[in-house]
Amino acid sequence: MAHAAFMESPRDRELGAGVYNEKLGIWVFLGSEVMFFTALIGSYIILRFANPGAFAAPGEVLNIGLTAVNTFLLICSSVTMVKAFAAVHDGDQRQLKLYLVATVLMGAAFVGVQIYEYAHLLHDGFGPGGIREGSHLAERAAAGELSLGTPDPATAGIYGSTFFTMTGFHGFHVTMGVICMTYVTIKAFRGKYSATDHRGVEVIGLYWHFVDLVWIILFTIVYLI
Amino acid sequence: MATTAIPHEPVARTEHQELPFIRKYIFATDHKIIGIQFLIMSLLFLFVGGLLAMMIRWQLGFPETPMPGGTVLPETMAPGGILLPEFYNSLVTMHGTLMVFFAIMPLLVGVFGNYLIPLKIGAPDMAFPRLNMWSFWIAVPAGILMLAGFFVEGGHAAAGWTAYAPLSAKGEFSGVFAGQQLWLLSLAVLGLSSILGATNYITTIVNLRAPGMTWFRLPLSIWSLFITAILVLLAIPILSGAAIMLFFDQTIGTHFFDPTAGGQPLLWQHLFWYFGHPEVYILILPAMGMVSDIIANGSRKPLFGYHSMIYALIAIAFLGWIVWGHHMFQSGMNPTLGMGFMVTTMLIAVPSAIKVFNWMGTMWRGNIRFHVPMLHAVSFVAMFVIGGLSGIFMASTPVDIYIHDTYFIVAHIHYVLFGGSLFALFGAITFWYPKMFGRMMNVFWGRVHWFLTFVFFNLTFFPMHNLGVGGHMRRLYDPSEYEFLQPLAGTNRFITVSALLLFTVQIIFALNFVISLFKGKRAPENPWDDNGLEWTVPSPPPHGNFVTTPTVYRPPYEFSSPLVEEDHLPQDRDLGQKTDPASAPGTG
Amino acid sequence: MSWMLPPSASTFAGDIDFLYYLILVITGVAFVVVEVGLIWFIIKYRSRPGRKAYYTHGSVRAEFIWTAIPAVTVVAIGILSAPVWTHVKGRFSAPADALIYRVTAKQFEWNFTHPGLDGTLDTDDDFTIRNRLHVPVNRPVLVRLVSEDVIHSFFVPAFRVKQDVVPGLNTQVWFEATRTGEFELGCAELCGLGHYRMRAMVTVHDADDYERWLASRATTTALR
Amino acid sequence: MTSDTHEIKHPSYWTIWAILAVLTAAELGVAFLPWPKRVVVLILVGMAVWKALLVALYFMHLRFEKGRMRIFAIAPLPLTVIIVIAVLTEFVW
Ligand code: HEA
Ligand code: HEA
Ligand code: CUA
Ligand SMILES: [Cu+2]
Repeated sequence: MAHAAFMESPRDRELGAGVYNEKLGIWVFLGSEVMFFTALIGSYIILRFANPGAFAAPGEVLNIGLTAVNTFLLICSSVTMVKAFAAVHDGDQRQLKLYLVATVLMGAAFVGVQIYEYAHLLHDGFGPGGIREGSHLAERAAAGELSLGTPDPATAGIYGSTFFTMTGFHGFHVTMGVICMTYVTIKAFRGKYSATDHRGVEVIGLYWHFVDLVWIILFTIVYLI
Repeated sequence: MATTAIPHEPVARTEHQELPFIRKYIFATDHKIIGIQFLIMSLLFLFVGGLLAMMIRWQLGFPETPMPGGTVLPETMAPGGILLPEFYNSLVTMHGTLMVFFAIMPLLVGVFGNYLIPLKIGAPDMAFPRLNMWSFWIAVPAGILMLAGFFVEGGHAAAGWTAYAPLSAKGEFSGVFAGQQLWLLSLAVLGLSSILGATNYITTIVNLRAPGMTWFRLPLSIWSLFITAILVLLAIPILSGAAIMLFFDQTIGTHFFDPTAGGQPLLWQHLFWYFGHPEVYILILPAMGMVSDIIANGSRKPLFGYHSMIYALIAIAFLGWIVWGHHMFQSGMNPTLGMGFMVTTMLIAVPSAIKVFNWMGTMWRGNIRFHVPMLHAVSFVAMFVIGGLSGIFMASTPVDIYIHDTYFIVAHIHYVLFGGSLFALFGAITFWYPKMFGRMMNVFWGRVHWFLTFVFFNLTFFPMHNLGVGGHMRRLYDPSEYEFLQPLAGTNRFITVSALLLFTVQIIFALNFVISLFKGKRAPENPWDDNGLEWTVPSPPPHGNFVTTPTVYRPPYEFSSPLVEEDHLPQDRDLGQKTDPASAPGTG
Repeated sequence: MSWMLPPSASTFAGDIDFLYYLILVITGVAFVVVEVGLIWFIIKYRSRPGRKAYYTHGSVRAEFIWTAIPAVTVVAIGILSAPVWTHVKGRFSAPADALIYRVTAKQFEWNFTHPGLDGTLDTDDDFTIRNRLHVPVNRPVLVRLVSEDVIHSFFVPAFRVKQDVVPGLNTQVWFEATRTGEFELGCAELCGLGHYRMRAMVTVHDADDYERWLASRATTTALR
Repeated sequence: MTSDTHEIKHPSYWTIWAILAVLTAAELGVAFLPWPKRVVVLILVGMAVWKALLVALYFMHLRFEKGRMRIFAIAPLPLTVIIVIAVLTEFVW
């Protein structure tokens, strides 16, 4: 019976789920992340249905071109991440380092672009409270150039609230990812990972792909719909 | 026999002593120390929460009468010893918050999750000991943030522990600014601590079980903690998300719950209760699990219907996700949805009934030993039933129209949370105290404490049902405002006196707890003749718990087994294939 | 201290009270079964020297019974509750001929807009009174609930009526008083520091008296 | 760690990456099509789910995990649906 083997090898005791602790742990943790984003995205969906006129048409307020580039960047960073994992799995230290550095850089660039985007939006008068009175955007809205805030302009506040909270928390997750990934990269340069032991790379990778996945959803529902 | 083969001075212990004090007791990574740290913290919060309850009770029993010692409170809270209405609201809010989030939840999940899981599944420690340390040291600042709210301008949060928006969303409505923000921040931080803890528990239980410890050989305490951890993992992030949105409404001007700018006050309620109902099961499931352990031990019988007990736990946890609307029947929620929630809520009575009757089944034809943990455990069953049955009234939507937001609800809360969770905790603390501290608690004073608590608990909370039936609203600073509540003033005073006595007799417990630490009789390895793996190691267990990884041969509740002379049969005792059909470490 | 509900004064109160007493009896039986059982077991099976407990892991049949009985019972309670709920709070439950009022709640007062002599809301003869509601007896009354600030809850114990008043969400509730007299109305949802004194009175008039009161009211409003 | 035998039938990560990039570009196009809003939204959500699935299945290796791990990963999803659907009925009734 399989159990004889199960009992004899002490290492096999770790095989309750068939995976090592760190990997199981990160998947469990991601379960809680799913619920966290459920609270944010779920609220967005609900508030959007409740205020159909409060959200601008795509491209009116948000800069889609810029964000599309940013999305592409994040997708690229996801593929470099998985390539880094594949590299260490095959014992290729050089490629591991290369791909990790690329991932870190692209992740950081994503955050940078997002900060730039925020600065612009705030400058135009779009903030977490909605559209600032007397701002450039407010003028355009008054001139009827925006489909935003119809029929009740007051409801437009919800647009800013949901936009900044959701993208902000995503950005926060990316930032945390970049920080952790930097740590992993440093460890990689010190040669701590090998073809047989590369748990850190896989764990940070899972987190990173998850954050990418959330962005895929956010990009569609926040910017394009 | 494998059980007794474990030496009393294992190697691990000497290694343990090499750790400097700060690593051993402050920034400890040993799950047992972390459990004890949680124990100290949450008992302190339990005490503070109880103190706040006494102030609440004083105001309700003797409105407009200066509270004894109340003059030490600043003018902004109680000028001349008379509580202000805004301070009363803070008291109620903080009583509920501290009890739920900082006393009962850490006691059940933080203390016993930490202490019991590795010991009972035969693991040397948690899967992530350092993460475990963080989960405690993140909870501490959360507690400090929460307490800090009492000292800020405008007073502490005063919108109830449920923090309904928009009262909680805008300072102009409540007069509370920083207090509410600290409240939200603290809960978000505490949430992180809970999530880290839950991640750890789940990973540990899945991956670190000793050989032979199959899923259906886990004690119910571990099963319940496992299911609770899943609930924590999935429910708490909802609260964190909602709390952050409310925090933003307060601070950076978002409008999530602000109806004047497109927000939805009911959205807060939905999010809060979507977390909140699983939360109340977080507060009862571990209690149920530990009570199962204690009742089987006290009755000297295998747990009646072990498998259905597990399925009932799972059913409660699952149904717990689809009943949240029963807190919102009168909120203006879609009434058809309300009907659906009524049905699911009713159904929860079924797995609860299975549990209650199986506990009774366990005692049936037993050989019941009334050690102090058993007294508390049986009280748990008796009291939980009252709380559960009062839940049926509220689950019936038409009846809830009348009793919603009355003292009937308050009675329900305390029967399930004090009569339920806290009695179970008294039982659990007395049961595992010898293991934790290597000393026995005093039995005589334990019995006295149990008896007086049982009596005064019922005298305090049972009449609250009658208040509720009389229409007495909750969160009511001064019931004498209403004419129809005047006749209930006597009952209110009676409750207050009982509550003061209830609080006073807790001193017996506190003293017994503290004095036994130093003066208690030395605890043997297995003072209750129990079967769990934790009783095969010294009290207190050394760092690393087990010298050699134990092997498990049988289910956890083999009391009075015909296979052996004694009336208990530890999980790790090898009887050899011939005599013991359950001997092979089988599949799970 | 009593398990009896206070006297009621609305048409559906009887149904609600019946459900309450029914559940009281059912849970009372469950309560007695469990508590008596516990006490009996405690005494009968207390540990005595030289005795061993009966070794059993359970009984499928017993468990089936005590699963099925509560299941049937709670489903029955649910089935009995549902029509009452729809009658009281259902979306289209308010009788068509109901007299419509508007209640505007704010910290910490109730403003009752009465439909006036013509019996319709939002006409010129409407008038608003603070903390006093006047309704005719034996006539369905629909109150539209509006909040200006936070959530309040419209609670008239004698009518067995409670409905939260949520800002931005126009809830409503109906009732039909069956007795004349004065009844207290309270706020049942924590709404701030004055929550405890957010109280009002409901006066139920008989039909003639209500007309008379309205007429006298009309002259005073006309003077204004 | 799971065994390496899966690696063989694994499509190239770059292929997945290319599909993701193309889908993103296509999304940009679809978003501005002059079709009824409902249709556009439906297509966009469909494409987003497709992309998300690609990431989860291939980059996060869910496709190659044991069944148990897959259950872990999808377990919370019903819960996300429950709350959204239930609260949405508030605006339909
Ligand atoms: C540990 C915590 C805990 C537990 C276990 C429960 C268990 C239950 N609760 Fe409770 N509840 C709270 C904590 C808890 N609750 C709190 C804190 C609040 C108030 C929050 C606030 O507003 O501040 C609340 C509020 C609350 C409400 C909202 C009331 C209102 O605000 O109007 C409702 C309504 O349905 C409810 C119902 C139930 C039901 C049906 C159960 C069931 O799970 C109970 C099932 C158990 C039994 C039924 C007993 C055993 C069964 C038998 C002996 C079989 C025979 C029985 C029958 C035939 C019926 N609870
Ligand atoms: C687990 C939860 C719990 C517990 C134990 C209690 C305990 C008590 N509660 Fe609790 N209560 C709640 C949870 C709890 N409460 C909640 C959630 C609410 C709703 C809040 C809201 O409306 O927002 C509430 C509301 C509430 C109200 C309603 C207020 C109102 O609506 O206006 C009242 C009024 O009487 C009250 C009274 C009491 C009393 C007298 C006790 C007594 O039992 C207290 C007795 C004292 C103790 C239990 C402490 C003893 C100390 C120790 C044992 C420590 C030992 C120390 C060492 C060893 C170091 N509570
Ligand atoms: Cu208004 Cu309470
Ligand atoms: Cu509930």
